[in-house]
Amino acid sequence: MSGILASMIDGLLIGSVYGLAAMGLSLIWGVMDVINLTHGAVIALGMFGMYILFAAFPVNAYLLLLPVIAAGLLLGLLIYWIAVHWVIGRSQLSSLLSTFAVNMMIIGIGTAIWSTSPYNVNFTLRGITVGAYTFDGNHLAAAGAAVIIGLALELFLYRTRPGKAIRAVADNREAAELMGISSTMVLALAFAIGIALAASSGALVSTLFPFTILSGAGYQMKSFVVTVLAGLGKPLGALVAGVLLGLLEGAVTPFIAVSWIPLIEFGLFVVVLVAFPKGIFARATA
Amino acid sequence: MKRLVLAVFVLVALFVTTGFAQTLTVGFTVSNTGSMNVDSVEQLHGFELWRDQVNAAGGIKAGGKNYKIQFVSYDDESNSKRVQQLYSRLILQDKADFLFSPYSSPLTATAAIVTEQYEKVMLTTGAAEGKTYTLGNHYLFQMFTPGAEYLKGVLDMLKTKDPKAAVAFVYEDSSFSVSVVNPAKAYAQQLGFNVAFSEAYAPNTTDFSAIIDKVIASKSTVLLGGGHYADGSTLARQVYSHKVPLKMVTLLVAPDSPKWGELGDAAVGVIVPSQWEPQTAFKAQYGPSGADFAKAYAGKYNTPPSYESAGGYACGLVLQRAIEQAGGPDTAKVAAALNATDITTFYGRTKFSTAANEHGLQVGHAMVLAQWQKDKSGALVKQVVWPLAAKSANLVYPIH
Amino acid sequence: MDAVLQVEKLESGYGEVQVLWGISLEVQAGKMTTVIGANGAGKTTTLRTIMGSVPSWGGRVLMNGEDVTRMSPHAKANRGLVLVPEGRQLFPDMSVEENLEMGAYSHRARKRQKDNLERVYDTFPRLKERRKQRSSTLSGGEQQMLAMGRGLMQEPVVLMIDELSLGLAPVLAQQLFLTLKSLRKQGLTIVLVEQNVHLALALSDHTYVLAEGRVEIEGDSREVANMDEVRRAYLGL
Amino acid sequence: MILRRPVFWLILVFAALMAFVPLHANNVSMREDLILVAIAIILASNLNLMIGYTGYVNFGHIVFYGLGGYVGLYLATVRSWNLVLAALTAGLVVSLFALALGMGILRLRGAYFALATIGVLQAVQSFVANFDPWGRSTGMYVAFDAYERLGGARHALWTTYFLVIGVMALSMILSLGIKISKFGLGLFAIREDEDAALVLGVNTTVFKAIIYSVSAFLPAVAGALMFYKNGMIDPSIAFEFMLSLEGIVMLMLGGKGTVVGAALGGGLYEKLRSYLLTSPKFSNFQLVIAGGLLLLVVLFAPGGLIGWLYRLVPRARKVIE
Repeated sequence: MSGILASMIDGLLIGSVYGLAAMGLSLIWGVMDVINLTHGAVIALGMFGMYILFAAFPVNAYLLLLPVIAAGLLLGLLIYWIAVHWVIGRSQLSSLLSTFAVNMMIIGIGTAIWSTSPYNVNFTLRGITVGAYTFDGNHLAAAGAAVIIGLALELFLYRTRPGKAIRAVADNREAAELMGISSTMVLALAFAIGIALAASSGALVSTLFPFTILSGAGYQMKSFVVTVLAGLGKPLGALVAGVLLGLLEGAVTPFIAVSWIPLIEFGLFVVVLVAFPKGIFARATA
Repeated sequence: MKRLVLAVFVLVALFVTTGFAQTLTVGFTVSNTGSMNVDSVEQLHGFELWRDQVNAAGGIKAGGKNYKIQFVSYDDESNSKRVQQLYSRLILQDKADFLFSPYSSPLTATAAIVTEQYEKVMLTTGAAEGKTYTLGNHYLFQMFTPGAEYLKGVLDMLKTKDPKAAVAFVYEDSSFSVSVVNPAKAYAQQLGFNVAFSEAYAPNTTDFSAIIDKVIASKSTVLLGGGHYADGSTLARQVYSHKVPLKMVTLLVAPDSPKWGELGDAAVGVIVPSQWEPQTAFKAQYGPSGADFAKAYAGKYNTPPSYESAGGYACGLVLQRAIEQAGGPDTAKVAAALNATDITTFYGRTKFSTAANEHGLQVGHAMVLAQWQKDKSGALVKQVVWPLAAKSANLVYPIH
Repeated sequence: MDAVLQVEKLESGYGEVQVLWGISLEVQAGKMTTVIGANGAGKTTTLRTIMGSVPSWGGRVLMNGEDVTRMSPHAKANRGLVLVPEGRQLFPDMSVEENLEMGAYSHRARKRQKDNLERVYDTFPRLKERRKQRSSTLSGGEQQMLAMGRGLMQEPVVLMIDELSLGLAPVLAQQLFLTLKSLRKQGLTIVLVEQNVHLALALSDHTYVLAEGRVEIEGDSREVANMDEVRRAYLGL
Repeated sequence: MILRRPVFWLILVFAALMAFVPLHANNVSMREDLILVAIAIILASNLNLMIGYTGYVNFGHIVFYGLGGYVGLYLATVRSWNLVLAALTAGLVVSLFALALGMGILRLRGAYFALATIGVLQAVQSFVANFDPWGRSTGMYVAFDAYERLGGARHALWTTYFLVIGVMALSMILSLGIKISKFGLGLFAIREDEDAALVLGVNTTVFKAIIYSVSAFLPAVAGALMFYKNGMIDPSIAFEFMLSLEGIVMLMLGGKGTVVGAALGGGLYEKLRSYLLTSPKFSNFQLVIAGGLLLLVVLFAPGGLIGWLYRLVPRARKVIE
């Protein structure tokens, strides 16, 4: 097996986790026009959520995703009512700052509890070996879980009543109210789901890499890149864009030093933004 | 009336304590948060053990007086931004008599600009990079063997085992790791090794898949590098889970931490160049023996000491001896005593360079190599494998 | 006669600008009421304030005698107060059928969702042909049909339509008015804000003429149509 | 014109006090505290030109400070330039960079621009971390002989301090000058309604690019001075995203769009952070407290401290602005 193929598969696997993280950001952004700066902190909380749960119940770590998602929903509602509800309809800067304030508070509390030392979730699945290359079992499982969660969200949004209500509010908040949809409830729900997605991606990452309370920041950055590539409010697009970003990373790393990756990634990000402000995958809307 | 009694009591108490023992303040910053957190706190534990033991023994006895030690410290957040503010504060507001360095070379270099101005002695531990001591400091004294020496022993050892090994350098792009790896690369070539691969990764990297795929493609058989705890432990885990066919893995700093054992099977066989190990039985001319230190440390913190902890303790010990030799806390005299220091403690030999272009550089201390091995009961232990004279077990090569 | 919807001395505006200065209306069950007036007279604002999309500054809105002034739009929608807003306000990223489904979101409308969907498709066969298409790809007329269809899906007690014919070809507008007429015949209560005053007066039972945020003239549509000032100002006669 | 504004004289008095109080007391600890306050004021004031005046949120403002630090340090140490010359050159180079960059990314509006600035910050950081002449990610160190040229480290650091205070005063005066100029009116028009401004004949692209470039100059100069004082620079401290965000926090805290508000927010925030950090009781919770405070301001006092003051004492607006 060639090095580049192996590298691309590794990229694809991690890319799906980027995608899952970005889905949460994209959903919140698209539905409520809020750039959620608690995103990174929540990803970190997802990591520690998994850590705590796994320490208490050493079962298959991927089963523990369910309680993490449930806790994420509750946390999302809490953050919504503390910091987001009151600034809906105000300028974007307000929600940026209010979520950033919550971000600081989460990081502060997290630092007080766990310091900034690295933690691990000691759970290992057997990998698959092809020639000289072994694909980590956890990476395979995390990628699978990310895709399943992503598809579940897509089904939820397109096949269920509350899901459709979220899309309706995203499309036209005032018209949704006229249909009898309580936009407040829907915004709270969408925010909660976005937070739960971020937390679940953090939980997945925790099975792959060691983490600190500050680790979410890097994934938040990647989420921005992915969200912009995909276009706002396109959660499945975000998943696809995440996978593509991972593939791109995998495809270029055999040829250049990894330290150049951020330059390529963020350079691309800025260029794409300027050239296609609505995202590469955005369909033209009338 | 009551107030008067109280006031008199306080005055008497003050008089008594100052009469019997004076207090010396030692200031430093600790990375309570940020990327240096683990290493820095281990170093702090070394400082604290030394302070507690000194104070329990009635303080440092010098020039007929007793000096108790008190610490003042702040969180530097592993970031040099506030280091100068905090060291100024330590010197001017907290009236620190002596200083210990923050953890890591960049923070130390930044702090030194302030401490030099006030001609304050600062002993450094986790600041191994040699460059810091060539900037023109006069009051900076390094306890660690400089970075350039870290990997030389490993290459010497490898030469005896496998002169045809293909070596990969994978290291953190930080001043410390770069200062270690660049001379090591040159030395490897000098010894005739094939340097098959070399790449630096950004500090705080967590995903090493891409680099690992490249290491595999380069057909390297030996991996040298790493940086600090977070990245080193991650690299080791991923090398293990990707089943990279390596015969030897040597990483900087991280595997020395007692926490390394938590990595389980991924920890086995990994070698670390160490400033000090409990097994290295130096005959201490001053201070406790290695075994006593390790025992006291484990008793206080429930974990064996790492070399950062040992360095921290030794830092205090060397300062203590200099104060004793100087007959008091006068900075100029203590600095002179440090310049003249050439002593072997449980930590090994300590001698500072007095040459103008590298004043304070550590020139006496030598490193050992430790390897994580499974003992008969299957438990993970760290054994000294090099130099052969100091070994506590044989090197396991290849690992698998 | 019982009024389904009563509006008493309604006042509102945007920011610091007051637009409505005490509007009072009564909407009778099973009748069609039209609101006409020049641009900027406050017709749309009246509907939006009744609905609650624009908060009222004073006055009351009563539905079947119950004060609903302070209720949010969705709560009113759930009671059957339905607004087909100006500019259609569809869900552009959703298909035609999904748009209609959203109409049946409330509990009371959901029960009859299937029947209503059939009825809407019978009324507007064009929508059935295009039911899988994204609503943003429809033509203007089709979009207005969809907006009305969506309103009908809501099981309206009162159907308020803002600017039915705006921007439509005359033939299309005529067709929609005919639809409205038949709905009225089936007993639906309708409030219509309309620029095409001829058609509005011809179709409706009762008419309010607004000017500068106040009710200027009110009366039976035929009588209003015969008033000189109305003929001069709004019918161009 | 500007001389008739009371606040202009206020700024001068404030800067003079900042310069002479620690000198008079010969208190370096106070100086080190105040230099961070001055830097905070510089960052917040210049950020205000974008966020407060033009309505464009710049998340990557710190990139100018960091790049200025690099260019300045490179010139002052590797090339042995005079410090003032090196700092001014750094400011100029970075301003030109910002002008070119602004022409590109200022086509974006609102949140998209904000995101692009994050991208720029990350891309520049990554570039510098791979750039050999600037020491890659290990950065550059200042050898003591660089201070010798300014009469030894002690002297050099005082000189640097006065220069930073000067830059701080200039930042505030620049903010004031722009605010009362015709150019400033154009910016406010963009903030209120960019499309309308276009119709009214404001060449918004040029206006935006110019103010973006102007807002880069003094932070870059300050960066050059500050990292020289710091003795070393590396990409992680030069391009700290957190500091960029903190700049926005300072601005909101004080009151965006106002000269004094930006300075007040910058100064108070820095004071608060350093108090919390060194206080034994709060050092664990400094982020929680700072975050909680910000949340309260955003939710309940969107005009910041200054806005709150103006509501309390409406006359104050006349004196201060």
